[in-house]
Amino acid sequence: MNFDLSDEQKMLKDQVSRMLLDRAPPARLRELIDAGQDWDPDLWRALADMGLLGAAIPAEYGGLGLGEIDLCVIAGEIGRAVAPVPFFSSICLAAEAIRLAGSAAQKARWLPGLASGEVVGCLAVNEGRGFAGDRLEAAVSGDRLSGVKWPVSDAGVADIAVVVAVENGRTVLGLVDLQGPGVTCERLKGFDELRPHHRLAFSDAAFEAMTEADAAQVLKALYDRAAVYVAFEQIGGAEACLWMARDYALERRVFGRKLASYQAVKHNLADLYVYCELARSNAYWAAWAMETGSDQLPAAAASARVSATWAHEQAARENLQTHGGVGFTWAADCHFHYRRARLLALNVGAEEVWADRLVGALAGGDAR
Amino acid sequence: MNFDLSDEQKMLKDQVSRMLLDRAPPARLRELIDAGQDWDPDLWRALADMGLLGAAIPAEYGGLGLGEIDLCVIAGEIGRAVAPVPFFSSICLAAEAIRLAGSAAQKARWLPGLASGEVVGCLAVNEGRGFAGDRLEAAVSGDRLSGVKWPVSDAGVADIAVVVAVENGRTVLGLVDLQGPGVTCERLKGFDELRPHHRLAFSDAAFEAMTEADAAQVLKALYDRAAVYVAFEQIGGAEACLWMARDYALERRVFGRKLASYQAVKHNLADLYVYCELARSNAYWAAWAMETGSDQLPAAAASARVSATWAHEQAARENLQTHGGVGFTWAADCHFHYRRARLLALNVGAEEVWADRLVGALAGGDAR
Amino acid sequence: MDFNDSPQEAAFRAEVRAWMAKNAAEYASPPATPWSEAQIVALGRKWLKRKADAGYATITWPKAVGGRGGTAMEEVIFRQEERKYVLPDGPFLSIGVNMACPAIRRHGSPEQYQRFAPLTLSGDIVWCQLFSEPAAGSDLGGVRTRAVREGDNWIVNGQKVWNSWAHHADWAILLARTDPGAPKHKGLTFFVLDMRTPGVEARPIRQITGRTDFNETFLSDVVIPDSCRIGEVGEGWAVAMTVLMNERAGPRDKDGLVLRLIERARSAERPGGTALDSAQVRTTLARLYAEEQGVKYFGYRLLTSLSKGEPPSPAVAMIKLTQTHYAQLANAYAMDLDDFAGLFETPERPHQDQIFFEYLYQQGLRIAGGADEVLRNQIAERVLGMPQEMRADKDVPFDQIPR
Amino acid sequence: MDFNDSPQEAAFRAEVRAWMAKNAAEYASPPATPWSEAQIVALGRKWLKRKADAGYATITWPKAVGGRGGTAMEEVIFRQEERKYVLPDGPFLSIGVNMACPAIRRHGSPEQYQRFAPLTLSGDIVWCQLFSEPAAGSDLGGVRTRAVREGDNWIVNGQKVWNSWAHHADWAILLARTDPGAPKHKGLTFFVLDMRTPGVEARPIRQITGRTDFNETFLSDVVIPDSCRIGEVGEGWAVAMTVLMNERAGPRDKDGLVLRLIERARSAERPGGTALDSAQVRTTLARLYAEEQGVKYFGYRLLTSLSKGEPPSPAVAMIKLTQTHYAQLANAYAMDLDDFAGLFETPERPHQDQIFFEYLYQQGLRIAGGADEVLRNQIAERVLGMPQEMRADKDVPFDQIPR
Repeated sequence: MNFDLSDEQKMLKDQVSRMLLDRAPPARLRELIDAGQDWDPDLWRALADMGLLGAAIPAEYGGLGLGEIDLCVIAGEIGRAVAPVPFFSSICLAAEAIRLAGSAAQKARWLPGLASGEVVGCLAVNEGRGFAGDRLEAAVSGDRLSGVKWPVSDAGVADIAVVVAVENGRTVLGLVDLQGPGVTCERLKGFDELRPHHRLAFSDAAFEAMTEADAAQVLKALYDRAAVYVAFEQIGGAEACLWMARDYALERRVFGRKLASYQAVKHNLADLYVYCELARSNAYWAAWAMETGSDQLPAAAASARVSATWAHEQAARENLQTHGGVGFTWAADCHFHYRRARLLALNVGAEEVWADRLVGALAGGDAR
Repeated sequence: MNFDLSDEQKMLKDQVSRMLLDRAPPARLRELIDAGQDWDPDLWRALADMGLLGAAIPAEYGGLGLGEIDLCVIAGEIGRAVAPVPFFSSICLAAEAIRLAGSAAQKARWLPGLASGEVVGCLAVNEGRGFAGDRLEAAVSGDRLSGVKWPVSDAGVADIAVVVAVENGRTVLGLVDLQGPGVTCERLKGFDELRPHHRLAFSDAAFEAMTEADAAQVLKALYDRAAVYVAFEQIGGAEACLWMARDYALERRVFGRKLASYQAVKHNLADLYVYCELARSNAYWAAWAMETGSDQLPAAAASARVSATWAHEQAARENLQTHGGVGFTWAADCHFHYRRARLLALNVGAEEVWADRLVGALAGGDAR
Repeated sequence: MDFNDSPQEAAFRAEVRAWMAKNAAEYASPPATPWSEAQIVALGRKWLKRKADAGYATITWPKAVGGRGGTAMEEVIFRQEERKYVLPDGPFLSIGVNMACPAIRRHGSPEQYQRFAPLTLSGDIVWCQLFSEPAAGSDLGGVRTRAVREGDNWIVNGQKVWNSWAHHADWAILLARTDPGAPKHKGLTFFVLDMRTPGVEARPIRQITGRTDFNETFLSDVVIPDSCRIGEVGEGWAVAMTVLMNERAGPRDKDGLVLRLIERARSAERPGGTALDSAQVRTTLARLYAEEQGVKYFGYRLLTSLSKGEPPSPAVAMIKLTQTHYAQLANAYAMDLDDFAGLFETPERPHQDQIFFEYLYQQGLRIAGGADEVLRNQIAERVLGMPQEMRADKDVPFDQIPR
Repeated sequence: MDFNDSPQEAAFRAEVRAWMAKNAAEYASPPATPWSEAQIVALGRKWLKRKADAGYATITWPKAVGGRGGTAMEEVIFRQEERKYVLPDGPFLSIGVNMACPAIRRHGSPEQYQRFAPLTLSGDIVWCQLFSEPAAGSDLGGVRTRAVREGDNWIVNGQKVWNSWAHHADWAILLARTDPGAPKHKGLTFFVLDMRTPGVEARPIRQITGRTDFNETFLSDVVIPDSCRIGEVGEGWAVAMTVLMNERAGPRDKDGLVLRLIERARSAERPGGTALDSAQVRTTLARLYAEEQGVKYFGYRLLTSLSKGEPPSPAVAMIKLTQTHYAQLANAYAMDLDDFAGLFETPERPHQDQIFFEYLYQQGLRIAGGADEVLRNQIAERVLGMPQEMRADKDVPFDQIPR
């Protein structure tokens, strides 16, 4: 039985954690928001320099060739720091999509740039209301794409988008150069202030088809994987909230006693600890399933997603509650997570979607 | 604004409460269970003697001719005491059904006996799995009924049953004399030890049709009303649990302090208080709607049902938890409510059913 | 059991309606362009004067001190009728009328009352509250702002926080520590403070909503004449309690939140239909609705006891506790209904930004004016009769309590 | 990251499997007719002896005292393999092996150890535990059972409770108060007691499940020779702690509960389909499953740290806390799925009675062996490093603590 990160993975975690603490402290986040910045390109380069962007990209494409678990570890630290970089979009979605469904030529063309950080990618699936991929109107005709995709995370800083569309009634997946003609990008007004989202409009934009395989199946696999990366991001955030609340409760005194000595506070934080550990345990299971190619991935990914969303939302709320009035100020750090928890709860689909997928996987049928 | 019981209703409440405390104390309940009794006929007669069975039955049929709110008040006290009588079956279901849908002759024939307690009625709707009235197989042909109904509360002590069946594809409602030929009654093994349930099998039993109106609509109205009575019963039970737990916590000492001084216990019971009061407030709204014939009844009844079920289940569980090991013993009184809370949570339909009805009522459509 | 006014209540309501129709006509609908803060304050002063002149500003006060000698229920009725208008109102008015004046009347001298009450009721002076401090929130008795006697004056130093609109206030009510060697609740004194006094600096606090409704106020060698002390030296806690008794006003009526969610659900897509077809959505909405309505009707039950002249119930604590609970969840769910797209304001959802604000704001309400934990304590102790927490700071000199 | 045994672990598991196949063959499937309590005890004695003879009863004990010098992980592996059989096991065995013997070894004399350990391991004596009392549950230090010295004997009076199968036990471990004037945890002494001693009366307690798994045991002028005292007078608390350290054994594996619910949902009717078509049912099942699996894999993480030789984590508290939480809800939901009909055992649902039992039993588990509240305290204090509750009974003579 060795159901834990390896020593190397633990070192990686510490390394990323320290680097982000140093380069993306809360004061820096406030600066970026006030400046209306979409991201922190310096931090992005620093991540690239450490090789982290290419962690799971094969060495032949300029990556480190580590496994998915390593990518999960990095995602967790990104979540802990609410790091203002398009890591999830570019690495966990776009690069993963290309790894899963790109041709050899497409891999050779894009993965090295994604690994080095010179190219930023994003994934354009959603078309407004409804669930990802349920009902697509964006259409491909020949090698041209027309339609509207929103919300798309990080599209404003991305060079390429992996786009899901329909072609003759069939779901297809392809690459679009966002600098090319026929593409417009508009920033949306959203709830999370640290991760920009956009509406991408395509009008006869050049579309390079990606896979001969069934794109709907690729998308399903991609979302299983995405759910695991997001779960780690959520758990990192939830743990940050838990320990922030605990530290504040140990320091703050109320009625002559440490706030941390009140049983209501103790039990509230004990519950958060339980939620974090349940989520982390499911996330390890899912990371293991992903890295080993286990057919348990759909159930494991959905379990991780459901428990991580719960842990993150509860921790974000109760962290703010524990901080009292201070937590309600912009000067405190609780609000980054309070907003981010909502984004991550929905960005790859709400609980209802994943509950449906989970029971579908377990019941031997599919999602309804 | 006078959103409260009247002084007379408060007196009625006290009177019933004291009487039940006296005649149906926990020791008596244990006795009945050990003896395998279906009910306490002495207590039933005592309720009848006080006029309580006929509280809401018009004076012309031998009742007191009070309103539905008075009936709610009595139901609440029945719930508080877990009183071992077929009050809900005979008065809140059978008598209500006859009041709603019986002919003048049927009312004259049955209501006086129900009011005096000499006749006990029950309602036979369910046919095993699934929801009440969803899919009926019991069929009427001419004036003969065949089919199986279960679970039916208190059928073993009932003289007549109001039965829902189909006749030529149409839902019909009628009366069956349970002593008549073609009726068999078998006691079921159930979770609640203090209210017996049965399987009624009809084979060409005499069936006296009750209403010319749409029986499905009558049934819907009857269930709205039943939900309100059960809500009061649940709230009575929930309050009994809350105060039992509070009294125990005040008396019990742990680590040199009253158990009641621990914040975890205080907050847990404060939450139960809130649940009880929310449920009681919705139940008042629903009782008002019922007595005044308001078209708010469907929404109010469903709101009362949803909040009362939650309050009762939580209070029953946390009362036992507050009592610790003692609560797990047969000699303590927590288990009556722990079992009863489950029965009342399901006997007129689970939360999902009422959530559906509630949103249906609010959305201007019907339940799905 | 009915929802109708008693005959006396109905008569009063009719009178108020007629008066409002005549005197608040210009506030029947929202202003064409939103008011600035300064405009709200200017209009608010006038509105208060109009109410005070008619005796409606202080309905429950005795007639002898400019009140109306009315009942608590009449005050509720007046507020209900007021809420049908869009009035230039805010804490800057209620702190003066409902907190400062009662405190001065009960604990101050008749001269002090004469000095401040008429000017307050006429809208000539508006007030803010300098109570909370960074280390004294739920535990208000922990204020550290020091007031040191110097001849006929007090020299005050310290920092206050959560002061609504302090930058618009003429005067403030202030709680300060005058004897750090006394047990914490016994070393406090209550003052009124002219906000133009040198050394008073109000800085806006940026909140997580992006708004700056509150200030932190720094007091540096601020001189307060002893004539502005209300009550005895060392009795500030009792005065503050009089003030806070009056703070928790009637519950904000939130009816309709879940009905709006149902409308949203009706237009939120789901595979093969709308969100309203989903049993999961229906169950969630039903639970929220049952909470929303339960607390609304609980409010009616409290009003009934007010209407019968009974004293206010400590169970009122459950109103805010419940309202913030379901409102926080409901506003999150208003996003969830549209899944990922629910996190963005778009032409299809032009008021989504209001949902975002509410989701943040409700979390603030779980803290302000009695945090969840304080309210649960109140219910357990004052409704259920359970014992208080063990206290480490009782009867200990304030300056010896560990920080 | 993998779920496989290390090579050493795999070797040990193979060895255990082979041994079990040979020695537990008759227990490979449930008995044709259920065993009586007396049969379980009789067979259990033999099964323990068989294990002890092979060194498997006490894997982690040093070889010098009859153990195997094995690792905690090996013990876990042995238990995992044991669980594949239906064995005549129960607290009457584990109290002796895992509680009494370690306590005697650590705190008793070598003579005492020689007197009891071999007989315990051979199954010749089986044990019960006389610790809890009506007023000493979570607060075990509050035991009031008095032991008074009289020459070479102690005279014991009091009442114990929650004694599993005390009526089948030969000996008991007993905690009693020998100095009521000392602070509560300092006036206790630990004994072993021959259950056939006059004055010992074990009465069954009827539980809400209808079962009588526990006793209350009345001790009336029971004479215990001083040679049955374990450890010094007044040091009983330390001995009891050694005992309780060993009580919280590995988590019961509950995998499969939610999968069974899914099967039930598949056969529960709903308008137009089955319960499995309902988004509400799916969401509820998904939440339960995520909890069930989360705690299962958390258990694997704890095993991993055991496997690496790390000390047991106090976070183990969350296992029971979580398991009872979802199991209580899941068993209620197993009834809900069939609506009203779910409350009855019928030919269509022949094992519904087991659901009823579990729903009652899980509530008991929320209390036994560390109540929810105690476990949350443990997590807050020992995992998160938060302070202990304020204690009113510290350093106070036991007989002066208010009752």
